[in-house]
Amino acid sequence: MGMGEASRDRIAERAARELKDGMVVNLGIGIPTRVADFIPSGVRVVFHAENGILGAGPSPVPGEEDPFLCNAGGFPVTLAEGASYCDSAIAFAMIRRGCIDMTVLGALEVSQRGDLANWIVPGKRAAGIGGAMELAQKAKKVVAVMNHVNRDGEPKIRKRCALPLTARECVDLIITDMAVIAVTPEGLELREIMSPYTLEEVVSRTDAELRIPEPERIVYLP
Amino acid sequence: MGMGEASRDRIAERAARELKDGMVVNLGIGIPTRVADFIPSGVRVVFHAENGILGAGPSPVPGEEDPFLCNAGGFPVTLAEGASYCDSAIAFAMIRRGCIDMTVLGALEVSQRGDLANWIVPGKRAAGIGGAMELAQKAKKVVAVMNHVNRDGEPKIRKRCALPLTARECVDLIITDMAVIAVTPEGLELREIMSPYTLEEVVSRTDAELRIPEPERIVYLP
Amino acid sequence: MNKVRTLEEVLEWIEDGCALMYGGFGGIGTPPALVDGILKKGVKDLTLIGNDTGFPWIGIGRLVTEGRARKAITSHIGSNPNAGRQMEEGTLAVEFHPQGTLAEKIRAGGVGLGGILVDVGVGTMLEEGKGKVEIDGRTYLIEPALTADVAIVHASQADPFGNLVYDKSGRNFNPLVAMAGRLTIAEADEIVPLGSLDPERIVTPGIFVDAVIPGKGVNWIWAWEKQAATGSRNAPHGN
Amino acid sequence: MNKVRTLEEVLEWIEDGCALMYGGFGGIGTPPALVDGILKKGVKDLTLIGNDTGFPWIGIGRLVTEGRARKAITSHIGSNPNAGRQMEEGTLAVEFHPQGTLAEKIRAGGVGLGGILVDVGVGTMLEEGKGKVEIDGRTYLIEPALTADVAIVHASQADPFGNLVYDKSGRNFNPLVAMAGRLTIAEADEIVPLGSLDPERIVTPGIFVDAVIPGKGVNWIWAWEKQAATGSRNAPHGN
Repeated sequence: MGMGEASRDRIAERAARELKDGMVVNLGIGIPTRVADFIPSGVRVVFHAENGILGAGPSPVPGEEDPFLCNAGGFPVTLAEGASYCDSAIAFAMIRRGCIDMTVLGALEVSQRGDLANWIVPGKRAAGIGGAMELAQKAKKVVAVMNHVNRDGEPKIRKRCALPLTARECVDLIITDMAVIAVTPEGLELREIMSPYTLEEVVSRTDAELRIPEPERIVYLP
Repeated sequence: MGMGEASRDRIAERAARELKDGMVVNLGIGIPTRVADFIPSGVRVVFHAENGILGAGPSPVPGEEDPFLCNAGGFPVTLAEGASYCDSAIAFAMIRRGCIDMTVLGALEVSQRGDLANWIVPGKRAAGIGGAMELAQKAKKVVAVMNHVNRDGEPKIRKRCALPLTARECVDLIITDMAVIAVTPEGLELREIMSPYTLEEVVSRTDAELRIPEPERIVYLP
Repeated sequence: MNKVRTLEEVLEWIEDGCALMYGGFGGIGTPPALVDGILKKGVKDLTLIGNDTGFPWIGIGRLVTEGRARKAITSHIGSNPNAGRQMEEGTLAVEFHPQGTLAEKIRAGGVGLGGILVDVGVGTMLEEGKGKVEIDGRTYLIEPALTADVAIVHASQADPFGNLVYDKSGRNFNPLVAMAGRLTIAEADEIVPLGSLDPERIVTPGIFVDAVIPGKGVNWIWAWEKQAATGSRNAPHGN
Repeated sequence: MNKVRTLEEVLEWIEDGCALMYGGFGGIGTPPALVDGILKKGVKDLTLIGNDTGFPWIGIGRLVTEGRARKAITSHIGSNPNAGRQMEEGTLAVEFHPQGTLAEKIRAGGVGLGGILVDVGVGTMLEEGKGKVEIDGRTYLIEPALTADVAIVHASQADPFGNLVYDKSGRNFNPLVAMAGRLTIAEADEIVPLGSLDPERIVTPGIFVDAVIPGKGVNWIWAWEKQAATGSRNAPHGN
């Protein structure tokens, strides 16, 4: 999407601030994976991976990789204390039963009621669904991370998604390179604006109704 | 049913002769349990138990019982070499997938096409179903063992079962205190007669068509 | 993340009229201290969900014997005559399922499915009142998933996160039940420090468990001991 | 009862046009010697059933790359561009399922159920052409069970009866796939004598396994090694 490294890291860093101590968390592939690099100090979370790890630990020291210990993205990990292995059916049981406190997922579009589209663009090559549908539909808190507009400059936050949905009314928080927007029962609510963007820019590049709080309540992120 | 110990043991002994080397076998409660006491020498079978043992071994020496190692009937067992534990869902996966080569089940009635009734008598107290339905419907070979007539002297082998069925067209072999009868695509076929009964007695106490082989092909069991 | 609790604390979760699911098979693997606590607390009008109703004085059977259940969803009650008597008297409603179907219904609830399709029981009275689906010319019964307000299980070892390891055939329904409770309580004969269980040997990941209480070991005589004591025939499944 | 076979013997079971199910997740846990053998035997027109289509030169991906599959029932093909290209060209039919639904469809086949009921995907295009059932006011999709002519899995250890133990996250789909094959072949890095596996640690009971062949270990570089070698960013899931 032509997003720079710095911008991707800023989104990941912001998403990481949603992590609370003791949470069980699943991170999607792409920007979400980077969230693990920005966990606030003092916060301990349990990482869940769809391939059957509850309690994945940090990356191993180079040369110490175990070919049979990888995360769902295929990258080598270690094991945290108290971790366990299971088959993929049980890994998804954890998701479907609502045991995942938070997930961070990439997005193609998010609607103003929180519908998520992130797996297929009709006419284009589809990578597949993976675990996105279960995570979007069942995690207690869904954070969608993406560029605010697509490569044609069109808003990705829309009244209704044009693309096929991954799940309906599932997203709780949207974090883009321009803003942080909460999905509330009353609709989208602007919370934070990322430097160097202005309120007007965020509003004009969002194709949905956006509740704007009192000016003094908008947080401007550096 | 007023059947004597000797008669029960004779049925169990005859059922045991159906065991072939290498079979995976599940024995029901009652007479079927006794089959384990009569395994022909040289025959090694793998015992399956619904509570999650594949490869249950013989009874332990008295005093050596492990309170957490019991068969589906609640009696203490040991473990054979190569055995494994699993949960009850997987124990029944083995049954439903047709991995059980043979089962021996008690019966209330068997019809001439092999329907089995063995779990409920309307109006009487029911013990429940247990694993009987899965075993009857899915084991490769189903041996039904019972008294030839009920306590009122009425035949338990019938054209049609009067009692609610456990499973349809599932029984392969019927072993009673009077006879051994095979269920074939052509109907019931008398194979063996137990001493001291006569052919006429067996026929008169069977309420179903019974194919009688040439007299010289009937085996008379002592 | 420390889920170790006292018996008294977890008993507050178990209220009159709740649906209580339990592990165990013929009493073996049913958590004795928890059953004892529920009995002493005086909980009543329970809907019990589990493989069988134990023996009169073993496992979940004690709750049945004392008249604490109004319904049992189970596969077998034969080893507990009190269940049969109460069923006849109309004080205990009993819903029978084939054992393997019951196991999968509980697992389906535990893994967040709506239900399963089974062909066991097709062509029998178990069809009555059940939805049916045809797939590739075969008929299946629609069996909805089962969950419960509280699930109680027995483990040989647990760590403070709730990771569980079972003991031999004491495993039976326990790993299924552990996933199917809105609240799941594990009674463990031994509570070990976090990190001391082999991650490859953990059967129930702690994420499914809400509380761990220390067990006091097996506190009754088993059915077979009683039978052995009274001279009845021992019935081995062995070769 | 000795199920140990040679690669050549089991390859006779895998024929053109068969449905081949495989364990593994991104190639990790897909049996390398079996894939190699299938490739060399020249088997074609396969229907592949498994979590993903691996990487172009890792796991089941090699069969896809060489054009040996005409259909894939899977959840993800993103790591193997050859699958995407063949899908566009119309030479590979791809049936996508949500990963957790796929896992349970395979398990359902493995445990002898007709199918499962899931609410994942309700309200999306995945509903199209699928049967629906309503239970307690909620809508579920009817997802038929999946089985295959042959299932191939990777185990770290096996005994001659076919009891299997897996290695860390190499477990993934393997225990599910092991139950769902009409014939199941396990490739084990180590074959140990009967009785030497801990009965509590066996994940797949040998009853589901028809043949065990000796593996030759991991014979390729993993996706991350390639990326590390080319200087791409490593992407840990860690804290």
